Amino acid sequence: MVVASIVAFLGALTAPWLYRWLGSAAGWVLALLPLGLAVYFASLLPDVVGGQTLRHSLAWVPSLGVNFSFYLDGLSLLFALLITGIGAFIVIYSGGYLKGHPDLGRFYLIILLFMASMLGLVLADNIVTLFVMWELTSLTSYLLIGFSHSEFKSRRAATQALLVTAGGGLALLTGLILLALMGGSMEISELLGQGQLLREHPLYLPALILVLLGAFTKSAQFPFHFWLPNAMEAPTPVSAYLHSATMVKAGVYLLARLQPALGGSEVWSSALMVFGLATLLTGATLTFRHTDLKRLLAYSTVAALGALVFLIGLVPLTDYYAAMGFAAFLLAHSLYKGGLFMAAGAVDHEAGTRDITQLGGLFRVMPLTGVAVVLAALSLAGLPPVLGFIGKEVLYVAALQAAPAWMVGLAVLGFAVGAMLALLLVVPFFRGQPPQEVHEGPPSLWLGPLVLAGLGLLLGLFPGLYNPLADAVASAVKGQAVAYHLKLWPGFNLALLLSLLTVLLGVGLYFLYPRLQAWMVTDPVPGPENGYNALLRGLMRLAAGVTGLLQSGSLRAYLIWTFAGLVGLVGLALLHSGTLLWPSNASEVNPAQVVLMAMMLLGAIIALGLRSHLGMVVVVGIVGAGVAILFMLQNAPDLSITQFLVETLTAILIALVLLQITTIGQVPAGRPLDAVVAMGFGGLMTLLMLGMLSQPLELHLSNFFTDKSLPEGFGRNIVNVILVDFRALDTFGEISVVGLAGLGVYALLRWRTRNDKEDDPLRGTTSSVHLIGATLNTLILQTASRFLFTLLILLSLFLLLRGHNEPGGGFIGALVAVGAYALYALAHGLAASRKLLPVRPLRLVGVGLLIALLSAFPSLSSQRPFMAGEWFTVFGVKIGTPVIFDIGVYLTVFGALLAAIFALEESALNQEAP
Amino acid sequence: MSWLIVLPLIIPLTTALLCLVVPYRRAQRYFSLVGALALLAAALTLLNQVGQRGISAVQISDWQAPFGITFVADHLSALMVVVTGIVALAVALYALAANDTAREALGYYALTNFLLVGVNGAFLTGDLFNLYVWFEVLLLSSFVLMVLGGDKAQLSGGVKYFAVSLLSSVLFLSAVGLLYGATGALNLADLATRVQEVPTGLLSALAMLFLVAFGLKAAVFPFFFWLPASYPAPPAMISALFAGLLTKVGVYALIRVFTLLFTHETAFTHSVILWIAGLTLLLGVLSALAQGEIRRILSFQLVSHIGYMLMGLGILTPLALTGSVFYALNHMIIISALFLIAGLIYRLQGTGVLVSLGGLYRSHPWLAVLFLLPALSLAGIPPFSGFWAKLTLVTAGLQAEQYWIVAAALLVGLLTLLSMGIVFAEAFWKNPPPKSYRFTPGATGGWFALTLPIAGLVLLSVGIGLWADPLLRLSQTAAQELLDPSQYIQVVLGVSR
Amino acid sequence: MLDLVVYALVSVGIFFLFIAAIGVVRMPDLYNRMHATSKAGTLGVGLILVAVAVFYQDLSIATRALSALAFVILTAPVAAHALGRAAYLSGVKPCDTTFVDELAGHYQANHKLESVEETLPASNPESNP
Amino acid sequence: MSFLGGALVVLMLTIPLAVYRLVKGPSLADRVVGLDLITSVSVALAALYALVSGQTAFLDVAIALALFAFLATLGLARYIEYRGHQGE
Amino acid sequence: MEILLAFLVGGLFAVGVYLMLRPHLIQFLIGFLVVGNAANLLIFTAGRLGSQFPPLIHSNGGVAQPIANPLPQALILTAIVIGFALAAFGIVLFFRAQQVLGTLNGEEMLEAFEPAPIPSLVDEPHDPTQPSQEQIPS
Amino acid sequence: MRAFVHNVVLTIFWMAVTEAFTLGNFLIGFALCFLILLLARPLFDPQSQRYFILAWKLPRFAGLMLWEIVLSSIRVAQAVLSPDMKIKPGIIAYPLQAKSDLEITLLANLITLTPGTLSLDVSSDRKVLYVHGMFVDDPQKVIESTHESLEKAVLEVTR
Ligand code: NA
Ligand code: NA
Repeated sequence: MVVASIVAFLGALTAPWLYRWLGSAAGWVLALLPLGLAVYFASLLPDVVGGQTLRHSLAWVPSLGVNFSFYLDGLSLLFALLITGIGAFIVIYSGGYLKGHPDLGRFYLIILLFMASMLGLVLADNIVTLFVMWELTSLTSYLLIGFSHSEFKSRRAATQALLVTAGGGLALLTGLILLALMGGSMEISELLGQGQLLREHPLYLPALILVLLGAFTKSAQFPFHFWLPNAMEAPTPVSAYLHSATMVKAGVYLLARLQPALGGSEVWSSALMVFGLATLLTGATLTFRHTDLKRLLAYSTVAALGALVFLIGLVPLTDYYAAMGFAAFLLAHSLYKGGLFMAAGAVDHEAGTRDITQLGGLFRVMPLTGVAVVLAALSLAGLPPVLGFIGKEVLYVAALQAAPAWMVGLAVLGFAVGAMLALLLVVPFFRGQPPQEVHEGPPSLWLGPLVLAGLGLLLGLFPGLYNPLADAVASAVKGQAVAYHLKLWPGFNLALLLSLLTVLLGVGLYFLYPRLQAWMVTDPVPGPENGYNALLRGLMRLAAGVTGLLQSGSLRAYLIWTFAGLVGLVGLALLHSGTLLWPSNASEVNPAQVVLMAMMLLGAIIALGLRSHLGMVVVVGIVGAGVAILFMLQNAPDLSITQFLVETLTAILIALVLLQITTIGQVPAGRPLDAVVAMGFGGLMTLLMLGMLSQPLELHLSNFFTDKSLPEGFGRNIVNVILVDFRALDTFGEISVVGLAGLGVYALLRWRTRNDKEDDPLRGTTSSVHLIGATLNTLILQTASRFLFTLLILLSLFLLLRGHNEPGGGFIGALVAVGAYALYALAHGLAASRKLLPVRPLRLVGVGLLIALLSAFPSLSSQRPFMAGEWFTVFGVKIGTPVIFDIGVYLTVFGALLAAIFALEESALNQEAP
Repeated sequence: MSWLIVLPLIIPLTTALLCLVVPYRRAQRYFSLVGALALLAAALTLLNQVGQRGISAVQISDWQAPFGITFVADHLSALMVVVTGIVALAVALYALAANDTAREALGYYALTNFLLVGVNGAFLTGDLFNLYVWFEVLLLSSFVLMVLGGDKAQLSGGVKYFAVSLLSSVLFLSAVGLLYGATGALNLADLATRVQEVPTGLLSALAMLFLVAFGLKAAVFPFFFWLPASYPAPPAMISALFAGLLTKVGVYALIRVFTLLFTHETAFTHSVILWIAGLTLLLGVLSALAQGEIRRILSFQLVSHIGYMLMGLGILTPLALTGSVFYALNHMIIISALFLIAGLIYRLQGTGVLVSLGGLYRSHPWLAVLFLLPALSLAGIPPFSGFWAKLTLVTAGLQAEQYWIVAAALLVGLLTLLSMGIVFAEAFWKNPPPKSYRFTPGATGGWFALTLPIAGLVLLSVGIGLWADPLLRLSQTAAQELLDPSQYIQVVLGVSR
Repeated sequence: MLDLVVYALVSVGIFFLFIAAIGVVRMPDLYNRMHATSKAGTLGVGLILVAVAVFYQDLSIATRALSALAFVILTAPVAAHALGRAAYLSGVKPCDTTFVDELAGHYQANHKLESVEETLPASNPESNP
Repeated sequence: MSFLGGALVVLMLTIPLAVYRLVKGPSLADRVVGLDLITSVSVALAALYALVSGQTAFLDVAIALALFAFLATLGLARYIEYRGHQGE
Repeated sequence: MEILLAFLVGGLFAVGVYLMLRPHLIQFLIGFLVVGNAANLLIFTAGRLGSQFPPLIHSNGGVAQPIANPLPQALILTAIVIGFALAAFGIVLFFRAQQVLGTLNGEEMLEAFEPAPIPSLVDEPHDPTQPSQEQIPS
Repeated sequence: MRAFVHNVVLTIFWMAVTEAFTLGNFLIGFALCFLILLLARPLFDPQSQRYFILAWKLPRFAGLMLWEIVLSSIRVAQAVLSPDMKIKPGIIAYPLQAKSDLEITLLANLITLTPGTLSLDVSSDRKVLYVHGMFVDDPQKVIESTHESLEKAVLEVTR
């Protein structure tokens, strides 16, 4: 069985190639695949009819308890036979119907994939496997419905079908998982025995609703029936196969399959009966709104599906009639509906229209198709001597046994419409004139309908042929052994009377049809499809609204959201705890620092009121300077130096850029909301800090660094030893960032000068500023800078080399060196400054990082980890890899910053050029 | 072994530096390819080692934890690094075929490799401050990559991406400082042993600060706006890399700290995560539906699906975390593939705007297959890889009786399907627009070279779907390690406190 | 004794820095303010640096302190010159009480500066009250 | 508080005066003069703190600061020379 | 002292955030600089204050106590440098943005994507300009 | 210059002999060797004689400079602290005698550091230095006094 399923999938995958190879004959060859499978399943008939259930299992995803497990009993076997049997005819039929279509190879592929999935679905034992197959059928049918994808209607119908069935699928998945959790197993065969446990579980009702949702959407039950007629946009073979015989019955299959586990409760029966009946009547009613053959058949399918669901709901309430009626009606419907769809397609193919009001006299030109239609219509009308009659009879018996009278009455009404439809279908074959040049299609087009309809007749005449399998089916649905004798002639009883009534009503309706139809078409009742469309439109509107609200494009809005979220979440956490932590021990208050802090805050607040950009930069600079001084007063010399240098460099960079921007724009004023958000955030940070300070600080890390810095790190500047040894990896990342920033600035500015010189609309305005890139062309500065340059380079090397022991180090040293070059560039121009450096600065970034990286490798030789410090004594001087690493830092920072400054200068010079 | 853990850092770093130092473009291309291959090989070896020997750690610079910086490879880290290697290789191949010489000249290869350095560093480091540093490395390289080329969309998106990232950096930094000030520790394992002494309220507030800082990077509601504003702008090879890797680093960090550090009050913290997950899921997918351009749709989908990863974290059961990990790994592969496909579509028809696209189903059936498979996987349709992630998460959610998040997760799956369905209907099914564009292959690589890496990713994803057990098992192990941090702490600190 | 010298140096240094600060506030225009910073400011910083050198009485420290001093003395006037010139070029006008402005009108568009000899008269009637 | 500690506080009181000019302007060059004075005071502070703390390391802070203050002034001077009339 | 710093840091954060929220990108950048300083001060305070000596070891190997906590200093150094790199890149990025987009106002800098109408799967497009490519039976 | 090189070489020799490569020892050695060279002054060619002259003039020049700064600061202090600020500012053109880059730069810097004057710019042809004066009663007087005291001192050192 597992093999059969895999063969089905693999066989499907060969279809496009086979088609390319064999051309139009491919259909006949490909039909061998379903046919072979049908034969295989037929060979299993004796076992199954004998009461055996076959089970094969293959571990698939054992970590989730998912098995590729298959289970074959009467119910699955009937479905498997239908799928493969009808599938074979459909494949043949497709070859004729879509002859010469450019996408036929693809079509074969998808329809065979569909068949394989459907087969997997009805054979699956594991709920996940079942669900996988379930979704695969939705998916393949999506591709099939959208086969004529250049039409908008097809695309819409495909998406609609996908959405409805996949949406239901999700409900189903949830329901199935709940069942598995409740029953403690993912195997349906095991769940079936636990009906009692499941029904008494508190989650029974939600699980049931979810499963029903899945089944109802798939099987087009009211109110989800609307997608099915729309799906008639698909080519006819698809409609015939998916929408009559197989896929839509997947929901019915599932309900029947789970009946022994879920059935037996009040809810189950009433839900299924009510919705089944509603569907039956909906399908019947909507029949009046169309004259398109395929649509008529589609509504009839809806009605039949309703009847099947109704029957399943009856199963627990009757002894065996309902189960047996299910078995009989299911097969009957598959045979006649498959045949009718194919016949309708053949008519359309040959006559060019499917409108029953336009057709006439077809029997003369299409006799074989005509025979098939007549036989199938008999079954549809529920007339003897065909299987449809038997199915409907047993159904009536079951309904009379357990359903309320009003339900029976409504069912009769629904079936009467079926009888009317049968008349509607048959009449065009006999009345009127055939259209010009219409003739019987090729065998591929009439073979299927004829055989299926013939089969209906055969089984109607000799129901005993089907009886053993029907018993097995009914047993599976009922959950206990059922033995019933199917008879064509049950004798006179109430059910027969109802049948008669049905037919009479049907004939009556046939005559009323034109009037009823006119009424229904002119005054269409808003159906659930309108609901679906409104939902989708509403969804799209909601989506647009949400997006407009959230994704406004304004940076400030994004930031406000972020801060609001932040303040909200952190505030929530603080409120939630409800306690305010206050530090108990703090260090002595230092007046100098307090003065400094007050000034910083004051300066910052003053800056908020300024209307000049650079002025603001300058004022905010005092915050930076204040922090630097504070660092100094708190005994952090390296920090203080770095802070000063970095603040200055930042200010210089901003000035350098502002210099090149012509239209800076006004400094906009702040808004109250901003102030609220900002103060909220600031307040929270203060609260968090107070909380943090209320905790004692564990100093194990710093004590370790202080202890080991000299004896094992060979440096007296503990901060620097942390940077280049204890936490050198941080520094590595840090200089990578610096290098990247240099690369980034270079790339940003370079791209412009290379690529968009012509199409930059702003060039005209920028070039109006003269001399932007000019130097401070003064003799005094030029003379001083010559001297200062050498001095600064020397100082920078000095700072680099002694950094391990005293304030300094690679970063500070590099900044000083950059300062030297910047000074020289200020005084003498970019070109002159460039001449003082023999390599390109960006190359230095690479070299510096490479040196830093290489300094991490010597430890490999002593089998110590990455970056472990190795120290050597060369001529009495202690040299270690951390020192070499610091040289890498120096070069990287130097190269990156210089590259950025040079690129900026160059961009200024380029702007200046006319 | 100790060097093996740092190889995922060293390899891209070396590659990047070689590309910086050697100016010849052909050499850089060669470095880039060899580097990506080597990275993948190293990552796989690492995963194998971790599988055999359990969590492994190396003390960088040979300073015993918690004093130095520790690199730790557990299953989560190793898996993330492996998938990073895969995505990197695919994108490297695509870039070779795309042959964007202008970007190459401005350091494309160095930048992407630096990005990988940052990503892998973030995945492997066992130190909170070091994590900050790697975040910055990957951020800066991504900034540059983002704006490289500097057209309007890139710059306007890049500015937002940059601005929001700055904010997240500052928040992260402050959060690290506060946590240090409250515990005295930076090493994650060390922190894990010390956070219990911090008062619950304070710790929860700090946890929220980390949630926001990482949430900004992971692009969750209400912090995701920068992503759709910027990701659609750069060329496919760059946005694919971003989409695959960057947000996942944020997700990884969230998973790490909310399993290792902040498990003191899950009723509060993880409920918040669940809410965020749900809102991200729903609002992300809704916004995706309001887009008419493929890469913008994908960007919002990317956002939305981060919600799934958080969902597992919020539920915090073994199964749920398994789902999160699996989802993240799977998502990295498929979203990269989808962005690359969007790039191909752009090359084919000169636009990504849906109404101007069409006819690809007929003209490029293989592209349709390549699109459909990851798209369905994204929507969680079985038997594709995304389904297993969703199945795991949904099961976990039902087990934990978190019904509304399960409902949101399922609904989002459906809406994702709708969104992908719209793309398929418009770009593939609909008739092509009257205007015809010409395929613009790279100078060195044609159609085949461009599709090869995509096909690789898609095949991998299909493979994961059909044979989900190995990856699920690994994710399960990762989840177990996360939920019981004692082994992690033991390995890093050498003692179990 | 030594302490007293140090204290004196520091006090005088701070005094001159205060002078500079007050000058920056009180002086009528930019150019006069720059007088305050470039002279009193430099001296104030210098004195404190000298105090450091005196206090430690260590040759290497003294060298550092004095080289810092040298640096300040060397750079302060250069910076003042660059700033003053730039300010003049950008249009910062001397205050009304400015007695004479012989620079007026001598800057060319390209920021080249003519000497007085080329374009007499030496004094600009405009700025001569 | 020691004499030098007090000196530190007194010295800091010059900063508000400089900030006054920094904020008041009116020209950008005036602001730079204010900034320049702040950095001068900072250099003095560093030197003074080297005295107060007994740590000559802070002398290096003074040197580095003096150096970069010079560079900053030059950079801003260039800005003023070409753009000063706009950035009031 | 620590408590005062907590308030200073909060104040600086507030000022910085207020600036970051202004639409002008230069303001944003300045705000970032302020916020960065606040974060650095935060870390510094986290290491506790009250030291009298910098974290330097004497030439004789001795350590004067109370020594400043060296770890936050190292962390801040790294953070300062990274912040600087970010700011430097940001300045140039904003500069380029101004050149290409013509504004430095974040609110005028809306998403500059190609306009892309949202296709509907409910209603047929109003302008069916697409000629049907092939006629196939359905 | 050769004399300077001699001096340095001798100092290194001194340091080697005393086995102390420290800054202090260098300075001591340098001073010692300078005295020796001073003794041996007649041995040097006329060009090298400048070294010895400079060695005398430079300290004197530095002293002058420092003194000027002190003086000027006091003048500024007077002005700043006086209630009515008796200043009489003006910008004057100072005709330069100094020619070389070094001379002009030194002079300009000195002018800035000295009482009441501040160099603004040098004309492009290097003929004129524009000076801002704080107390310009008579421009000619300022020019003359600057010429007498500062420019002379500068030229003495440089020529
Ligand atoms: Na090291
Ligand atoms: Na350093």
